[in-house]
Amino acid sequence: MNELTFYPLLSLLIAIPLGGAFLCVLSRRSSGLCRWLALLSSGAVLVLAGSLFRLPDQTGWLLREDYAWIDTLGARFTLGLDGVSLLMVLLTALLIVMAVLVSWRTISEKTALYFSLLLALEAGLMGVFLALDLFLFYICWEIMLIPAVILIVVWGEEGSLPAVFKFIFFTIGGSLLMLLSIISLYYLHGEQTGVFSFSLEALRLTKLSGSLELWIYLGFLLAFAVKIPLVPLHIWLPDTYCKAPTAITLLLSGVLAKTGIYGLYRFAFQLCPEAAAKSFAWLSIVALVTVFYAAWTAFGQSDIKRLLAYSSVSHLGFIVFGLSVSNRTAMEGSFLQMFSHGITMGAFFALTAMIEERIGDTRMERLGGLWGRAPLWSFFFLVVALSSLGLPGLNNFVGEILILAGAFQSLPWLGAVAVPSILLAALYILRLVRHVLWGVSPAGLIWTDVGRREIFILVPFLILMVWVGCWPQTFLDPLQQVAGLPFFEGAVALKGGVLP
Amino acid sequence: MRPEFISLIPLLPLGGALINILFGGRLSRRVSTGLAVVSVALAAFMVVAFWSYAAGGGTRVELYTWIEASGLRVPLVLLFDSLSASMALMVTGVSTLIHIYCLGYMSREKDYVRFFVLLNLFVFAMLVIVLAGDLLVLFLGWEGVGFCSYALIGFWYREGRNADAGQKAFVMTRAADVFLLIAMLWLFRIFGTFSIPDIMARTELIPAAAATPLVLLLLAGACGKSAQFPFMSWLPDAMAGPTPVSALIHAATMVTAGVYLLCRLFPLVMLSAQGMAAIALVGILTAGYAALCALAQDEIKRVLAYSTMSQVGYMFVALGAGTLSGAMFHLYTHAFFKSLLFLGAGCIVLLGGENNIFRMDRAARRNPLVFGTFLVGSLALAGAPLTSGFFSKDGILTTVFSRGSGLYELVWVLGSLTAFVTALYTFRLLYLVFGGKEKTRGEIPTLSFSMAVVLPFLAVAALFGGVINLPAIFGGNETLRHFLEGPDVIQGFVAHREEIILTALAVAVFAIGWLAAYGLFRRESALRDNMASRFFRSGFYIDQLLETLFQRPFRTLARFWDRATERQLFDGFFSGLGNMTFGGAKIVRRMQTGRLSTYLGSFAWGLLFLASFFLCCALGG
Amino acid sequence: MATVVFYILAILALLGTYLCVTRSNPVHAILYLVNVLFAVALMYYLLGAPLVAAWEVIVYAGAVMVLFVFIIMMLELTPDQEMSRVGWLRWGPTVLLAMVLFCTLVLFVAVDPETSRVIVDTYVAPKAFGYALFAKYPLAVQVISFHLFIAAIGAYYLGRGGGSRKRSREEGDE
Amino acid sequence: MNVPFSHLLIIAFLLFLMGLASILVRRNVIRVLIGVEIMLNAAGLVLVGSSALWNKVDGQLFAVFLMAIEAAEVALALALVIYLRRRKGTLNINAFNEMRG
Repeated sequence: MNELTFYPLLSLLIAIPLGGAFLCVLSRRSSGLCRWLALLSSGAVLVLAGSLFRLPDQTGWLLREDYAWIDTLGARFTLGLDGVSLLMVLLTALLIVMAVLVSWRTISEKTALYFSLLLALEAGLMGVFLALDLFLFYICWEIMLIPAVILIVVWGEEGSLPAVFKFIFFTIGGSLLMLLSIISLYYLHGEQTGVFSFSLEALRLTKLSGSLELWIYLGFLLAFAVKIPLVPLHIWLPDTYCKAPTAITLLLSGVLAKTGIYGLYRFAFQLCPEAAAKSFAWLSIVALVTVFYAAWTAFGQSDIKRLLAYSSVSHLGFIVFGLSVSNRTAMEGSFLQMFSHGITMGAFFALTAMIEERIGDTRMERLGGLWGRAPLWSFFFLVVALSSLGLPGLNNFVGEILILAGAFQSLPWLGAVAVPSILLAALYILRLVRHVLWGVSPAGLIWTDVGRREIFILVPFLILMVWVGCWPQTFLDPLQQVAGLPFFEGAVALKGGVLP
Repeated sequence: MRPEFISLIPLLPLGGALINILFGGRLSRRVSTGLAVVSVALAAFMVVAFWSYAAGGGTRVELYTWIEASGLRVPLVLLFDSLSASMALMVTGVSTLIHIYCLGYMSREKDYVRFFVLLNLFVFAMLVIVLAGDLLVLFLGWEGVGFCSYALIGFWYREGRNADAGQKAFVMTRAADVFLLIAMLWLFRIFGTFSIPDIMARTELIPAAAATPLVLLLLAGACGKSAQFPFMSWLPDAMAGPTPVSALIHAATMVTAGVYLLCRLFPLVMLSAQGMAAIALVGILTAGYAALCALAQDEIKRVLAYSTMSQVGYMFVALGAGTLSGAMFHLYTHAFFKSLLFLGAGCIVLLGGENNIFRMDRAARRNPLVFGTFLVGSLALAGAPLTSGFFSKDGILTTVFSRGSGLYELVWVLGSLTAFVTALYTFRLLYLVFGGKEKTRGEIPTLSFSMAVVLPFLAVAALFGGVINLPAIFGGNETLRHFLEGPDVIQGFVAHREEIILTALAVAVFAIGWLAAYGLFRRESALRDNMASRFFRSGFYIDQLLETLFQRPFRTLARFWDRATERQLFDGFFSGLGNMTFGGAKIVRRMQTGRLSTYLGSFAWGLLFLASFFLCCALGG
Repeated sequence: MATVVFYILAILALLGTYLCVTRSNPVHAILYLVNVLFAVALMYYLLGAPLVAAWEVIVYAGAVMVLFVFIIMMLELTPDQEMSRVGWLRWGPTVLLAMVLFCTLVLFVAVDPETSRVIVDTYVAPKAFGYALFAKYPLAVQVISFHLFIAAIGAYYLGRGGGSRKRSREEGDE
Repeated sequence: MNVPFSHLLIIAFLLFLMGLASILVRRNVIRVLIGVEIMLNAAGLVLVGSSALWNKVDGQLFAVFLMAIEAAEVALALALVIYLRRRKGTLNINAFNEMRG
């Protein structure tokens, strides 16, 4: 540990956005001030998150904080940062800044509320990615939902209410099951040891019978599978993505979906390792079904937001696939891919937001031939599209190849089945590019190229894409030693052997 | 010079592209295009300068670690050996000439920055393929050329057809890449590394049962980029791009990437006799198919596209027959004469004002440079004796003949027949383009200097390119074969007398082809539309077949998923749940009459129920 | 002697209740009810609860019933004749409930010997009563007084016309 | 005094029953309230009786509590009666059905 741990950096990650949100509410008279406040506080979080970059020590934790909280329940305010959460924290911080910038001009009503909710959402997300206490985790998990729902309902497109109902129904349903699992673990652990605690480390030691562990695992799994989402629990997603304001869609796909995967790895797998190991075969198949089904459905879409929604589902399925083949390489690939996917989707939805800002619509038939109108915008769009279809040298390729290589090590047949997903991705992405960039613009399309603020949004994305694509080591190194992984070493029993 | 500077060979074009991306709009046209040309020319120069490093086992340059995770390390490593050096020299040399040609060809184009950026990027990616010492690095270049060809084919994007053609090329090659990727991952599973030299040094680790599927997977991957059966139909459509692009991508370099890949992994390919037979079979089928299709095309570029496909098929045949040097020899000669033909075709189209060979103006024959160089290229393509194409093609057929077994005899017969058809369609093209009546048209545009200047260079290469691997009976010593030190597997031995007979046969085939063309196509009227010609022109209706077999079902299913499963099944299920809840609520709410008497009454009923329950309990207990 | 008085009071109470329930004139009903309350108060007294009996008279007969009469007079209630139109749905539970309760009672009396015990003469002095009230149930006293207080506020609010202002606003909306 | 506790129970039972009948059958709010009063009195009778039976003061205390609560209830209920009468012009309980679902 070094001297930095002296300061409560992790708590600051949660406290700064909360403070920013509070200040935004206080200064609700001036919307300009609110914007700058939101930008400043989210920027401060980003700087702080960037400063956390370092290599892990022996325990696997980069930083850890532990404070007394609710003693009567045994809940503590425990935060921990390892390589995975570092990437997620960085991604969250980055995308929130981008979301603030994206909604800089589009949000003109109730500005203060909007930005303070955005910052509150950031605080919740940080809590989810840092919490090592299940009580704290659950609280943050639910808190995250509230700003998201309000943001969608108030600033979303007309008729967003049914979509939001679906969103709430699914998410709450899932998280209630998780609550059940958490509580039963809590009681079982308390009964066994006499110490009632929500701490992840303590609960991991709970002895569970096979079927009980399976039920508890299923509770976690369903909650996270809804959030990710895996087919067929994805029904809430397309409508929600379409109706939400695009800055929120950016966050939904870029970060909120990752909370599911993160929770899967951090809590579900680690609390119920045996049940998880048993479930991997099924989970990987479900993930593959998600990959192919969503990609295929994406091909049939005519609305950009909807297409991207399905594409996001497909890519997320691929990440889950990487987690569920029980191979270290694939897992590191999945973690990196979580980060890359966030960047790609963030950039994609930022570009979509620009479309919406210009023509107030995201249907593909309204667009076309944009390369001639706005070469710069089109250039960014093309690069992001290429990143999304996994062009080597850009971000998504690295994670994908790690996942595939790992999958081939442990489950070669399944790995081979996963490969054609790169073709499907190319199909729908190229279709999108064809409709947006090439061809002739429909009559009456008015389009201005990107302005300074928009370049400021897009360039960091571009830099990160190339960075991750060409020098992924920066992001892979913190993953070399990830906290709490030993169970995986046992699960990789399928290693060795060759295809017939 | 330090060997690390070998990395400059691909990096120079990349640098040129990056500078043009960032500042292209601000620089003057002369500077920006000059930069593009110079960077490629410098790369060519670097290849020559580093030539000595290719000797022996070659030089391996590791730049930095690209990806490192537990259990996987991919260094960005370049391999500069005889194979890659000679290929790199060809790529950079031909690219330089084509870049110069483009200066003139694109002089009216407003969007020249994008064009040259993509061209440079393409050269970069191609050089990465060539120089890659690691399969993933190779894949980086592999996908890179895929993207560049996509963007270049659809360069004139306003025309939907062009964009579609680019998309088709990307998608079809990517479909093949799936197989390549599987093969690569499989190799990784066996060897624990993607490094090409490491894998090639230890091919004995590959289990016997895995060799054939691996080779077949690699073959499928190679077929995509090289437009071989069954992934060939993108190539004719790709002619939608600017002509120099066709010359660069679809003749000289990218389509040969598949051949190069198989050459690079030749020690692996040799492990499987069935695999090699499959390669030869795919090659000869494509060669014959494409030659037949070329016979009936009515656009000059499509003829050339099909002929490219056919010639690449020959290279596959060579690989299948086990001669790496033969394949590479034909690759080089083909690169020379086919880029010459495409660049010449660019001039002809410019002069004739029309792509269609029946409707175009025959003005090109009055331009001796264009006529002469195009003639040279055509002769080399048709395999006229002593041209480069003659030696390389004949070498391949001789090797095939020497293999002897039943399958290869069949391949040899088909190959000779294809050579005949090649001569036939080449002379058909010549007669139609340069023969016939000249339509009077106003002013004929003049060719710019940069366009004209490259043709003689390529013509010389096409004519005398044979010297790089002159067979012994012509007094040569097969320089290329010795240089490549390739692990050729020529099992049979061809007697000197047989070789002379075979050579004579090749000459005869060329002559018969010419005569037949003279008889058939001298007059335009001989070309009437019939069912066979329609069949050939459409490429055996392969596109329609693909449309019916794959594209339409795919689209229909995509729509089905969207409409039926997504909206009706899943959404319907959940809105059904919602409706059920509402319906239930409607029934239950009737109980809330709002009247006090109802509530009191039900209160009494409840009390009654409870009391009777306890009474029963008491009576029972 | 006391026993006889008790039974007479019981009969009076039952008779009074019957008349109170069946009379259609509300004023008559209230007057019968006052009788009942007096009878019950005397029964309390006989059962050794003089203080409760006193309060029964004061609070019920004195305050509550007066309130009833006052309201009835103020609202000028007319006798109602709606008894005949009562359906089985409303009579049914009453009758059934009566039967079930009766069965329960019979069962209870038959099974539990405690019920057949005779109530002996007891007497709780007001002083003892007060001690018990404030020593044993101080919280209950507090809660109930608070309850009364709130009821007073509520009654004041409703009586002052708090509801009618609301009504006039509603009408204005329409 | 020589009264078995069972007799007291029977008397209370009959009172309660008549109060219940009044509640269920009558439609006039005032009559319903009167029914409630009768039922409460029946309950009080049992409380005081049991207090005497077991010679404990608690029953009486609860009877007093009952009385106090009941007084509060009547005060509010009658105020509501006036209010409702003003609103609807009737005291028929079936006229008040604003809470209909």
